[in-house]
Order: sequence, then C-alpha cells, then structure tokens
Amino acid sequence: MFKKILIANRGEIALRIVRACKEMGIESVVVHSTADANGMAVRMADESVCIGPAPSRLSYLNIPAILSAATVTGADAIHPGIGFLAENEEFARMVEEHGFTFIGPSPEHIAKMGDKAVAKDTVRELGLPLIPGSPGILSSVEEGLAIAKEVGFPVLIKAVAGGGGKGMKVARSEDEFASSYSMATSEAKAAFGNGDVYLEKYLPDPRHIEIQLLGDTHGNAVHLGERDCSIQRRHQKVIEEGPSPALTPEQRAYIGNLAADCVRKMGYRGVGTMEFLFQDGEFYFLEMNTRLQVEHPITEMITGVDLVREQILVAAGEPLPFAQEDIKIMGHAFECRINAEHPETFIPSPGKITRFHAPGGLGVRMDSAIYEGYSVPPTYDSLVAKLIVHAKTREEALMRVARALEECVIERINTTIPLHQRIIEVPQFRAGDFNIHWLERYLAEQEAESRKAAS
Amino acid sequence: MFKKILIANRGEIALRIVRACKEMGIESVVVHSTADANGMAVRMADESVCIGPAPSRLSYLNIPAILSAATVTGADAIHPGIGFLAENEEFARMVEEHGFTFIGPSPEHIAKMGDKAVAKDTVRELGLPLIPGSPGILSSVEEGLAIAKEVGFPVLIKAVAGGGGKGMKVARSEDEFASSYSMATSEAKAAFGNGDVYLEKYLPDPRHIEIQLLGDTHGNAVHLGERDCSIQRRHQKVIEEGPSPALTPEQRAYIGNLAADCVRKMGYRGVGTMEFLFQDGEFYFLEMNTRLQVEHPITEMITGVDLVREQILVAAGEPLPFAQEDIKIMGHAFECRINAEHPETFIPSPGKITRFHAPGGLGVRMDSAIYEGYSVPPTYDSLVAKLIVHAKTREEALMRVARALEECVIERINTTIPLHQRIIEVPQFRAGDFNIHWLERYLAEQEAESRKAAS
Amino acid sequence: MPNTKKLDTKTGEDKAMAPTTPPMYIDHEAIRKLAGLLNETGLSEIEITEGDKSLRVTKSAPVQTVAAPAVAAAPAAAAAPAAAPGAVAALSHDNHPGAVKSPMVGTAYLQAEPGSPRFVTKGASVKEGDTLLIIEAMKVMNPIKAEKSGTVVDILIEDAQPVEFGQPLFIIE
Amino acid sequence: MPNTKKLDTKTGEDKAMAPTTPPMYIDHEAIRKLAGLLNETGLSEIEITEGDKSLRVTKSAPVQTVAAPAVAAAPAAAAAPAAAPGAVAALSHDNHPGAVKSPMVGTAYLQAEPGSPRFVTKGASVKEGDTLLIIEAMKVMNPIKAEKSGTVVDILIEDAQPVEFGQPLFIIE
Repeated sequence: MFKKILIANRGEIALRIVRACKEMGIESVVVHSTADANGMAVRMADESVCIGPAPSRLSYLNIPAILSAATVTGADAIHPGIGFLAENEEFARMVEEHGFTFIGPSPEHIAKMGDKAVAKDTVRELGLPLIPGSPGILSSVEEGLAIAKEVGFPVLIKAVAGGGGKGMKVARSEDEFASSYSMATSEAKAAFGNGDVYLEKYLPDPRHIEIQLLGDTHGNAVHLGERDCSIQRRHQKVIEEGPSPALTPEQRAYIGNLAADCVRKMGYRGVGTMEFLFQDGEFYFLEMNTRLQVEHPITEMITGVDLVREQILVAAGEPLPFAQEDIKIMGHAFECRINAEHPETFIPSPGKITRFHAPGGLGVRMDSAIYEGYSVPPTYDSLVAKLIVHAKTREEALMRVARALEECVIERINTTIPLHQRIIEVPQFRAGDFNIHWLERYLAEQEAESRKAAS
Repeated sequence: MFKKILIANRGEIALRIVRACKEMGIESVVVHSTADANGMAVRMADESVCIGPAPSRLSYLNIPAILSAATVTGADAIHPGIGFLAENEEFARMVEEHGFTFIGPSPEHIAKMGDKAVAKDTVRELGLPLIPGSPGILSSVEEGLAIAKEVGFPVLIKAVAGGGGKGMKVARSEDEFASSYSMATSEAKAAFGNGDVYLEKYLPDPRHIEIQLLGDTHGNAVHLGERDCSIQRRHQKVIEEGPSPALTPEQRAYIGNLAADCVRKMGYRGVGTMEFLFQDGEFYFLEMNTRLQVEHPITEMITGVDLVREQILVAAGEPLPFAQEDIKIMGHAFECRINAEHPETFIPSPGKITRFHAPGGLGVRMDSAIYEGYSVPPTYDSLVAKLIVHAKTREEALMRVARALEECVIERINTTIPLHQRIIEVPQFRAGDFNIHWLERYLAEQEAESRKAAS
Repeated sequence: MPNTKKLDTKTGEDKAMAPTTPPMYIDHEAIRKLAGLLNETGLSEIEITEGDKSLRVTKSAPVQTVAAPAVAAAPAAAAAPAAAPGAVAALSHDNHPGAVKSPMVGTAYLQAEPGSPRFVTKGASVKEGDTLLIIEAMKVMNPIKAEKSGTVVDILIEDAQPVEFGQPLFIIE
Repeated sequence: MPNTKKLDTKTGEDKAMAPTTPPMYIDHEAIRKLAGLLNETGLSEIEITEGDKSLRVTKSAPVQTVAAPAVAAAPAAAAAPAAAPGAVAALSHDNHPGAVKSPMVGTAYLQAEPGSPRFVTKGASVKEGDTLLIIEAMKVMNPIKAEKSGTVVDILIEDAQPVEFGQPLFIIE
C-alpha cells in the first residue's frame, strides 16, 4: 500500500481525498497555488507544497512543479482529483515515468477515451449502444435521406467542423430533409469553410444517465448503478440523483452490465463513468470520463462503497473486494451543487465567508472545503459545497434535501441554495419528470412570467 | 397522520425531532425555557412557546405548562424526547387524557418498566434471562450460602435499602461468604436502619449491551440489533458503538429475538431499549428504557432505519413497514458524546461558542444543536454534540472517527473531544477489549502514572 | 501576495496580519461614536460592514443601565440558522419596567365572559389587586391581578390570544 | 529553515526548533491605539477588518486594568479546522524587499556539487547575474541568479533542502 499520496488538486475534492488518506492511514501531501494557501485541504493534509501562483496554468496544470513536489516530499503515488490534469494522458504517463503510481487508469485508456471518435469506435466494438447515424461524411442528400429513413426521424445534420450549434439542423420528417441538409451544408461552409456534414438520430428530450464503473488490475470490473444528471444549466450539472427515477431495475442491470463488461474487456483500472443519453427506453453512449466524478458521493450513499478508497486500493494493485452481485442499491440520494453564484443571475460571487453553518443529522453529508473566514478565490470554479442527502425513498430524500437546505447557512457570498430550494418544489421535478433541457426551459419560463408580471 | 407535534424537550434531541417532523411534512412546536429562547430547535421549529424560567422543574418538567402550550398551538401529539418527562407515567397519561397522542409507549408500560422489580418480574415471565440470585430477602446466612452455591461464586450481597455502594459486599468464595454476609447486614443496619439483604451473582467485568426495539399497535415488534455502551465514566456513556465487537451473529439473534418476543407479547408500542449486562457469553437483563436513547443514531446508521420517523408513525397507529427478516446490520457505527466539559477534570464548561466547524464527508453525521455564537447554558446537561460515524468495518469506522474528531472545531468552551481522541488510540479500545469498568480504570491508571512522572 | 501562505502554517494563526501592507487605518471617531451608541442604547454589540471593511465594537454585560437580559443577546446571536419567521415580536416591551408579564402559558381573556365588559381598558387606572385578565390553562381560569397601582398605558394582547411564559401583556405605569 | 515546516510533516517534531524564525509581524501602533480606545470608551472589544486583514482587541470585564496579554493573539479570522500546534514561521521574510524567492518547487543546492565551495556565503557581495544556488527540479539543475547586486544578509535555507514556490531563499540588500 502507498505510504504517501500527493494530491494534485484543490477545493472540496482535494479535501475528499485527504480524508480518504487519513482514513486509510496514508500520509497526504496537497500541492496548491498561492491563492489556495489557506485552503481546507492544505490545512488538513499532513504536508503541503506551494507549486505556483494563482493561475491554474502555472500551478495546478504545471506538471514539472507537481512532479518536483512529489519528489521532494517522497510521495509514492499521485491522485489527480477531478479536472485539471485528471484526464491528461501526458501527465499520467509522466507520473509513471517518474516512478510514481498514477491513481487513475493507464495513460492508454485516458487517451483512448479522451478522443471521442476512438472512444465511440472502441465501445461500439465492445457492444455498447451508440446514437445511430451515418458512418461518416454524407456524400449526397440522397445518401443522407436513406440513412435518415433507416435510423428514423427526427434526425440531426451536423457539420464535421461544427461547434456552437452552427451548421447543425434538425430534420423532423422526410419532407424537411432536403432543405435541412442544404441549410446545414451552406451554413457549415460559411462558418467553417467546410461544408461536410454527417447525420445522427435526433433525441429531443433525453435524460443524462451515467454508470459508475470500477475496475481492478486483476480482470475484475463492476458497475455501481447509475446517476441521473439531467438537471443541468449550460451543460453544468446542478442537481444529480441516484437511482434515476426513470430507470427500471432491468434497464439498470442491462446497461450497467454492458458497461461493466466493456471496461472489463478493456482491462480498465480505477473508477470511471460512462455517460449515456436515455430516451424512450433506449441508451446511447456519449462518452467515458476516466476519473472520479463530482457527483460520486451519490453512488457512495446508495451502494455503501467508498469510491475514493477503492480507487486508491485498485491503484495499489489490490483486487476488488466485491463482485457484481455484492453491489446493492439502497435507498435514494441527491446531490445539490452549491455554487458561489447569484441564484438567479448566476453571476459568480467570490469573497469572504463570514458565516457558515453546515446542515447535520440523519442522512445528510456535506462535502465542502469552506469554513467561516475562508475567502472563495475568484480564480477557480464556483463550487463551494456539495450537499448530499440519502434516504430510504426518493420522496423522503426530497423532504430531507429541503430541510437540510433550510439549515445551511453560507454568508455573505451569494450561493445557489435558493435555486435548489426553488427546483425541489417544482411538481415536475418532484415527480422525476424531466430531461436535460428541463431546467433551462423552466428557468426561461419563470423569467418570462416574472417579466410579464412586472410589465 | 399528525398535523402538528409539540416537542417537550431541548437541545440536540429536540432538534432531532424537529428534523424528523420537517421531513415528514408535520408542523413542529418546540416548548422551551427562557434559557433556551435562542436554541437551535426553537429557531428551526415552525412554532415555539416559552413555558417557564430556566429551572427544569418550572419549564421542561412543568406538565400543566406543556399541556397548555399544546392546547394553544393546536398540536395533536406530544413528543417527550429523552429525559425530562419521557418516562413519566403521569405525564403520558395526562397527555392522552387531554386528547393528545403521546409519542411513546402506553402509561401502563412506562409504569411497569419504570419499577425495576415489576420490570424484572415481567420480563422473567416472558423468558428473558436475569442475574440469578435470591428471590427476595435472605432469612439467614445458611439460606444465602445455599443460594450462592447454586448461582456460583462470586456473588454480591446487597442491602434492600441500599444505595451508593453501602451495604454491598462481594463474596468470592464459600469461605468468604459468612463474613461478607455479616458485614453487609451490619453496614446496612448502620447506614439505613434496615439490615435486610438479598443476593445475586456478581459480574466483575461485564459489558453493557442494549437491544433496540420497536413495536407497533398491530402486534408487530422487531429488534434492530444491539449497541455496546460499555465505555462509561460515572455511569455516563462516553462512546457507544454497534454492533458490539463482543457478540457473535448467533448471540445477537438469540438476545434480539428474545427481547423482541418480549415486547411483542407485552403489546409494547414505540421505541424502547432493553439493557443487559453481558459476560462470558451470557446476557442478564438490567432494565428497559421506554423511550428513545441518546445513542439511537448508531442503530440508524447500521440498519438504515430512521427511528424517530418510525416512532412517530407507530404512535399514529401505522403498522411497522418491515419485519424482522428485513432488518440487516450493515457496517459499524460509533457515537462520541461531545460534552462541554474539561477533557481531564470533567469540570463543566458552559459559555459562548465563539467558533464552530462541524466535520463532514462520507460516513460522518453530527447531531448537535449548537452554532457559532450560541451560549451553552449552565442549567442543563453538558452534551453539546453527538458525532456519529459509520463505515464498512469497525477498523475503518475508527479511522473515520479519528479524522472527524480532528476536523471538529468547538471554541472556546472546553469539550471532551480530546478525551475521545485519547480513548480511540488505546490498543485495548481499538481491539474491542473492554467492559463497563475499563474507562474509569484506564483514566485512573493514566492519572496515577502522570502523578508519578511529575513527582 | 504569494506569501500569505507561510502564515497559515497550520497553526490557526491569523493569516490576515501579514505585514505586506501599511498599518491599519483606525477610525477613532467611528469607534467613539459607536461606543456612545452602545451606552445610550444598552446594546452589547454593534457591527458595521461596508464593502470589505468592517468594524465591530462590543461591551460586556453590566452596562450599568437597566438589565437587558435576553433582548440584546437575541439579535446579536441571531444570524444563525434559519431564524423562525416573525418570532422577534415585542422585544422592547420585555424590558419595560411597567410590563406585566404572563406567569404561564395559556389563552388570555380580557373579560370574564363573552359580552362582559373588559377588566381594564387603555388609559384606565388600576389598583393593586385588581384583576387585569384571565389566563386559561389546563381548563382552569387563572385571574391575573395587578401587583401595583397605576395607569394602563398599553394593552399588548388581543382577547382570546395564546400567550407564553414571560410574554408582556400590559404596560402599567 | 523557516519554511521547512511546510515541506516537513506537521507532526510536531520540528515545532520546537524554529530559532531562525522571526516573529510574526505585529502592528504595535495599531494595537496600542485600539487599547487606548478600549480604555477610553469602556468597550470590551473592537474588531477592524480591511480587505483580508483584520485586527481584534478585547478586554475582559474590569475595564480599567492594563491591557491583557492575549490581546493581539486573539486570532480575528482565526483559522479553522484542526489547526496543528506550532510554528508561526517566517512571516517577515516573505515580505522583505530584499528576499529572493524560489521560482519553483525543487531541491535547493548551495554549491555546484558536494565538496565544492558554496556559491555565496552570508555577508558576501553579489553582483546581478551571479549564481546564488541551484534548484533541482525534474532532474534538471536550474541555476538561480541574483537579479540585483548587493550583500547577502541572510541565507534562509540549508543545503539540499526541499523548497516550494515563493519560498524566501536569501535576503540580499
């Protein structure tokens, strides 16, 4: 087992890993930028090393500084946390080349899953469902139409060089297809100088379902159920939950086992998450994150598995201590991401926390690196706390989320606590009846209504 | 179901019940003394009523004031919490006579279990093991010796009128018996004017094992495993855990089922706890507490059952939602009682809390009604927080307790946090090798050693 | 400020005291004014914040003026969790020297029975021992009598209103 | 030496040894002024915050006695969880105008190789561009050169000591 782990991250996830180290009797070193010198993870760790100034590029993304810190502190493994260098193949390779263990998958797996096209080819071969569409660039409108009929309308015509929604058109029926095709190609040509387009089935209202996976170096892999992360705003997850209110146990077992088989066949080591779109009972692979996820605590609550501990253990070469049949989904969990942002305008609100009181009691877990007197730096992301709540049923968990949010005090920065309080009261949300567009549409409607009321 | 529950208690347990009410959609009223006007439970409850001045006698024990408060607020049930009136038969009866539901057992069961002699007779008849001894007063030394031989040495000779260890003698062998007997009777005569003594088997080093029970009004009752509360100082529990490191699954099932049968046969409603001494594989019934226990969260963590919710539900006439076979013991939990006391001298330390930071993260639960700026009043007991920790194994839970205690900040009152930190490092404690005398002996040894070192 | 970090050193010492910047500006005048206000109002603490500047002054208990036990304490500590709405109530009356406070929890009645005239009205004179109101508790009607003579300056409750222990009912001067 | 702590474990063994650790910066003037104001106004506490600096002085009950020892120590923004006991570390060097700070994490060497003479010694004069030390990072030896001429007033590290970003290495005046 490792004697000393260097944690190349900050904020609540660095603290999460420090806690795991303490609980495993492993020494911890936290590297940090000058802006995070007073961070809770720095305070709690056995050692800390300042590796550079505030900008991430010069500190948390500064590979030589991190490796030097590992050398001078005598660490034997490096945990990259989430974000920053967590999915950087180069970093993982250099960590291993310098004789440290990278607490994560092999550089090859990071690379493979980091390239979306390669990732899709890989998992397709291993049996995972993908969004059906053209195998590549469409050579003509006729070819497109033929494929569209095959996969079924609506379809999405997308520029190969695309981005930001440009060169992207939905064709809802056979009649629309030719005009959508020509609009997409000409828009693409205008925007990117390249009119090449491809086609895939269009999912108007999918849910975001992701499967938590865990593999060891002895050929074992399990899935730990799913998380439903459909409540998003600008592609940022806001509230996650598990299990998904939309999945049946059979669907869970089906996609979970497929995904677990896939990582087993890959020989994947460590924690990973496969993200799927889910609509009308069908799953469509989106991508695989080869690291811990922000919302991993949901899975910890409903399975009783300490994911960070297991991640460290498998990185050290230990075999998984459980098989698939040992994993049971117990109860329901929510995670509210509390950001230092205005709850309506979403303007970031860094600054000093003058009062902090964490909610407590049964089924309530706070993963947060803030404390009273701490200043949230403007340099990094705005996540200040994750409120995770567990209960026997979804309904009980929602009631508990409400009471925990009510207990939580974070002053005098703005936080998204009021946003969470709003969302959990909306009947559609309470009914579990939502998709990845629901929150943005709901907020837009509400805004429109309040504008109307004001005029 | 109840619309509004009045909570006749204070501190963390009042807050515990307020939280349960919120999570069940039930309005809550907290009654309080003038000293507790700023209490967290008062702040969090939907309503609060001041029922009297600081002394408990005039407020928390003031039955007419509590019933009036229930009347004026329109409550339909009263939760007595722990302590104060929780095991007061008269109160339970008056609550029901005034048309409120008492959230607890019937007045008859409170009375029966509140009288130790009646309680013992009752449970003996229902099949529970008791400490063997004389059926009543010993008529002669010969009778005593005969019984002593039957139950086996050592035996304890106890004054009927006894108390405080007076008129209490241990006879370790047949040879000692006559002299112990005469010493006990003469000491009893001198101290109480009554030389009557009885005899029971003496247990030199027992553990305190208690079984959590839950019964409904439909004839169902279950046990929820045991808690080991052997770590005590002056008969006050300091650290509790579950399951006991000393019990086998067979022993758990044996005593648990006996106790559950017993309450089922009694027709007992609500939560209750049977306390046993446990030594050499044998259980000996001590008493039954007809209420919630301070350490109930341990059971909640290892069974996943929300005891306060279930207590409220059965009081409202609901049937238990689970049977015995549904109750599974999962992992291991500890509770550290953090008192506002000096960790070495145990001198109470009421006063203002100038800094408070609760530990967080996986498996950590704080049940506490303190907050930064709160003043711990000198009037009531010194419990300020319960740190409850859950993990897969006892060893992991101990590591987690250590890291959570390290994270916890309560200033500038004295607390027993350092005491807990000391205890959990002692090899005997870590090995689970202790009994109800262990902590006091350990502390005495340590003190003696430090005195020797100083001289 | 790359080096504030050294200050942290896990000692819990105040990292804010780094000598990077000029000595702190002390607004004597503001402090003196706040001290005057503390004395005048009998408060125990005043805190002012403006942008990233803040100033707090406190004064410990015996402020020589009238005892203000719960009053000042409540709002001072008040910031904590989710203070119940509306409960702030008639604080200043709590400490009025002429306040008649409820000796029990119950329902207050301002007349002997519905339709009867009120025991006392605002502006009326009362003598020691006059019944001021009845508090019903546990189905018993408890007459509450004046402990001294005076004029009813204020009636702070409605008829048939629930009252709690210590709640001011009347002001008699 | 002053900063070894950050790179060593905080288990306490290095706490006692901090002989070269200069005292924490204390704004005597501000504290004296506030103490005077406390006496003058009869307040029991004054707290001033300005940006990330803060200063709090308190005085316990009998207001006319002399300033309490713990005054300035009262950690205003005092730090949070589980502060380890011990070193207050090299505060003033961080902000010394003549401090040469480490531009990287690594191991500092005060001579080119074992047995060689040191690049500079205390009291020596250095010219801009002179090599002061080498920091080994990623197995690369990085010479650190003086950015201005002056006298080496203090050497704050030992040979072969791990250093972190921003750590003061020398004082050159």
